[in-house]
Amino acid sequence: MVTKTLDIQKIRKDFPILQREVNGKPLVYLDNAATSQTPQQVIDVIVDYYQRYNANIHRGVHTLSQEATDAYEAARHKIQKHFNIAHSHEVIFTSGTTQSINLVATGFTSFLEEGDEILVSAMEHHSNIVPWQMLCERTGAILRVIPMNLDGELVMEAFHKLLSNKTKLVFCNHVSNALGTINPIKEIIDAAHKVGAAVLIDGAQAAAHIKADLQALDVDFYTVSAHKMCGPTGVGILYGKEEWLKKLPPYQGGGEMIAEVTFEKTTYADLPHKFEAGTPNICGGIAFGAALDYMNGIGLDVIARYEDELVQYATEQLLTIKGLKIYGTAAHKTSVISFNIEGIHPYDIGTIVDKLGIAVRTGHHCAQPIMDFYEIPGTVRASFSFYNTKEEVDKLVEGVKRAKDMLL
Amino acid sequence: MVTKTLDIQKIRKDFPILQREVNGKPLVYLDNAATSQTPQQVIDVIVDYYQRYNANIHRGVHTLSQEATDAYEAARHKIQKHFNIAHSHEVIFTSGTTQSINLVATGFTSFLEEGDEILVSAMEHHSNIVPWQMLCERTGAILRVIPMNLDGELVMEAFHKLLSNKTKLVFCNHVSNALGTINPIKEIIDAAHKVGAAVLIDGAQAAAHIKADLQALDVDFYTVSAHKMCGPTGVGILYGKEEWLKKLPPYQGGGEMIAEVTFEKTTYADLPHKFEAGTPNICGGIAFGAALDYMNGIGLDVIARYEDELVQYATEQLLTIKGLKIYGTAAHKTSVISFNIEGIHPYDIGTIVDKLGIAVRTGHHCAQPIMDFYEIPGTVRASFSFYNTKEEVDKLVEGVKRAKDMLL
Amino acid sequence: MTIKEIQEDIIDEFSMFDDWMQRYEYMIELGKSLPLIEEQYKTDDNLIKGCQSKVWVHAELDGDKLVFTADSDAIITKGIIAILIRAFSNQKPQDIIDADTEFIDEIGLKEHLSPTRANGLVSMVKQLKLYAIAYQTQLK
Amino acid sequence: MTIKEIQEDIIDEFSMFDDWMQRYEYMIELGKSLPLIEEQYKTDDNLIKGCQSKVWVHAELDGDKLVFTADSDAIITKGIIAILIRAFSNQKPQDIIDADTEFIDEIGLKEHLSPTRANGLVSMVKQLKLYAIAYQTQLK
Ligand SMILES: Cc1ncc(COP(=O)(O)O)c(C=O)c1O
Ligand SMILES: Cc1ncc(COP(=O)(O)O)c(C=O)c1O
Repeated sequence: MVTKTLDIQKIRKDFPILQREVNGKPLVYLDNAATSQTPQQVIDVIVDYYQRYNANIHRGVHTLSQEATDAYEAARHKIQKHFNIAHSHEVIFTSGTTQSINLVATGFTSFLEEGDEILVSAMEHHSNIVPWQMLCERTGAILRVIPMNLDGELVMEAFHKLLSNKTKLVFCNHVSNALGTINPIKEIIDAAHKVGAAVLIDGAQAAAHIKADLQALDVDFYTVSAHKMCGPTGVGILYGKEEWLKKLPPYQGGGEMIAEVTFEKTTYADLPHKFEAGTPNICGGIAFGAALDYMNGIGLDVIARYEDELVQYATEQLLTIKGLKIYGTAAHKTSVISFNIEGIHPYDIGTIVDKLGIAVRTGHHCAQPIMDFYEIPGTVRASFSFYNTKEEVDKLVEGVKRAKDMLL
Repeated sequence: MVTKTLDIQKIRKDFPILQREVNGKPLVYLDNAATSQTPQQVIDVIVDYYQRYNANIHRGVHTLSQEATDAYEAARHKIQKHFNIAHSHEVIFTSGTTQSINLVATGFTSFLEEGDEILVSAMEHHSNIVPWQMLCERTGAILRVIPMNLDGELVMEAFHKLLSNKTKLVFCNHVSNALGTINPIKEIIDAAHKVGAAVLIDGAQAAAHIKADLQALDVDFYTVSAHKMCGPTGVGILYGKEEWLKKLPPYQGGGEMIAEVTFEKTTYADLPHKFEAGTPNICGGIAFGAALDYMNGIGLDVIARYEDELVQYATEQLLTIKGLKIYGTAAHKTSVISFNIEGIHPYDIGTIVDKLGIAVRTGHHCAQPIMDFYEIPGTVRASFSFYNTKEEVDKLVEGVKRAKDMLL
Repeated sequence: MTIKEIQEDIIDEFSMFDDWMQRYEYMIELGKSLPLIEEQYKTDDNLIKGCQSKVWVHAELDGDKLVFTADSDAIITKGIIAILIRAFSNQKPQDIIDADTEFIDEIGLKEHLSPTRANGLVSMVKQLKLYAIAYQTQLK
Repeated sequence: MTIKEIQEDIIDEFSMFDDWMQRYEYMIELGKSLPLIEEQYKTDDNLIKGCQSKVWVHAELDGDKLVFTADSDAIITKGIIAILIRAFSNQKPQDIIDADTEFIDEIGLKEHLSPTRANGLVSMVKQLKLYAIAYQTQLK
């Protein structure tokens, strides 16, 4: 059996940005959890769109419009196939994960009653907390938190105890952006379904690392942002089971999402158009498809194996620094290392290593409840992608050591 | 006094797509009201973004993130300046006009009571009808229609009569996408303010042709889509007066739009962030700024003069075709000619001229109420931009004649 | 004639044309000669969605064969549905269900074959086959 | 010394450094020696928004001069605010209002001058000037 491995030097050539310098040093980009970089193959698709067939889609009779429509719908099919989704109309294009979640949270307004319960994991991104808080305010439903332990793992016994016939919705990320934890979403989905609750899994952070099989997961909703998986900014998807998407009311009103409009009465269009009001991010959708092609060309299993090695190496190396503490030490984790050094503010480390050309993120990573849990102001977060190398990890470790020497 | 004119051959070279062929004929792109084409200068900005400083913005300490933030905020300032807006935080980035309108319509839910009235012009795009219908359903407010005459002009006496202290909101497009009518928005805004109503002007169709001075207009809300003014797909703005934006509740929940998040309570961030949840279309916003630079480099007054000539020429030439009827003959109009030929379905004409390389739009143009008003299934719409030429108009007229000969 | 044979005929006819104009002119002719649907069947139920123009199709059993009539407010659309009806009308439901539509490609109308096309050719074929499935069940 | 003179001094000091590391090390030193704000003034009211780290600034009149004290939980931020305080503290409100901040650029911290920067230098300057405006009114 031949195991495919990854030709890292060839891959790095695909990403023009990796050739640049920052503060006179070669860029070491370790902020992939915030946004991944874009290969030339995807940039080329964007350029080709604007140079050759830019046009508004659907309903257009002319060639440009038909070519753009075909390309946009082909991208929808690529996404469908990638995530093993039953119907292409279960793929709703949105402007990103945040909008995908808001669409569902707004839609559930009429399904919930006072006293209904919504379960949220303790390690969510603000995008997967605030919309539900707003929903609870509108409906009188109650938000209950699935606790986590010090390793950054959900306490599953507590989760099972929280479940009851009052539970209407459970939402949780597939991978935590602040800790890297891979959550046991299959267990969560199955248990939630037993009490009749719907489950939304926020896949924003998982999608670049794990190829989710949405039919096997039997999840009700799944969300993805293209910019976190080699795609462009401003586009993402909401996957929803057909039965849910049929039940949910439309989110925004506008062109494309209607069948008939009179001033007296409007009837809505079929899926997926019902949820896609207005001119979409046409080029973005097409480029999202190209990004999937690119990643599948390498293979998500190959990527995951490579990244796991990298993260393990980085973990070992970083832990050689005295006083360095890693937050998020779950048994199952991927691609993210959040850490602090005793007595040093994460912002200071981030600032110093930036001077060395190393891009890490510092702060609460839009997950304040996690920071509150650990009683810290934030962390330094290094997040890895398949185009990063062990040499870059060494530079990070070197940089953090230097920062520590300067700051303490 | 030297009047600046437009160097059409130089301009056409800026648009790579204008060099392509469709069905073996040089492309004649006359679907600009649906989406405008993108100059190489804007494409270059997009490529530069992904090749050099793609990063998630705000809160990032590292250089890439700061460069991307600076460029994004610089674009906001360009937009502010272009539309003469008082504060840059009154410019809210959205995914386009449709989202901008939905943001306002959703936000007004708590401001309206049963029996309050909302006035809508008879010539709105579905994006400026359906969100308000949904708002009326939520609140019990009543939608009243400002009628239009056969020329496609609003009947202003009727408008003034409809106004009363029950009127809470008036919304109208600046330019009708289906008819080309330029509406008397200053009169509408002033009269509405006298009865204490807020006014939203949908500038989607106007922005490529008229440089609106939003402070002089004293309008409460104004909406624009970048893709209709040489910018990319998937981005637009909502302008809102500070006092309104402060009053309106946030639209979507997520990252960026919060100040503090705990599971108990969340406080929202200041403007504009309150309305910009999640990772925005960063590259899109920056490219939108570049599109404004490009258009201002030519000058919107120069553009308008050139386009007016073109439309007048096209009108005259098209009217030489027997049986051809133009819908939308307002005294003030711009860049759009909607027409039918007696006895021929618009779809048939669109199909035939496409074979000749000519891209026009056919159908109801997301403005069914207008089609109902004229009792027609749709129109053929030729819409012009500053990169179109009289020779292209001649080809259109030629093509329509040929289609007529084949079809009758 | 079987569906396949009729399709061959249509391909033969179209192969005589040199360019799109002749093809479209012929299609327009076909549209004009379409056996019209009776006014009473121009109902919303018989309307096919997904077209820019309106298309009504009515189906009726004649013995064990299915007979289609149709109309459209656009003449090119009418020509397209006329071609489809010529190929599929007066055939057994099962044969209609089994038939392929590659001849569309061969007569130079390939651009109409994408499911996203505004003219709704794909929707029309789907609708004809749906009728066939419905009547097939009825026949059993 | 006037604000301008102090700023010249600061520029002189920083001009001795060859690279960013020395500059930052010096800034860190300055941060460590910052005259600390009294614990009681570390209130939410005195917190400056727009920074990744927390920065508190307190202002008090001493005769006709305004005296600033500050603290931050990040040491580089503390260094930055220390430089600002050195330049602006113990000065008349009107002088603080009139002062410019170009010296920041000249000491090689230009990258911190953009209003969008996460360290909030611009917010800090704004806050110092706001205090000056407030006390200026009070003095009149
Ligand atoms: C007048 C008018 N309003 C609104 C819209 C909707 O804009 P978008 O599809 O970019 O959201 C359009 C675009 O067709 C328009 O022409
Ligand atoms: C786990 C998680 N959820 C949601 C989001 C929000 O995604 P976006 O900002 O693309 O809407 C992110 C991105 O930071 C994330 O990591």
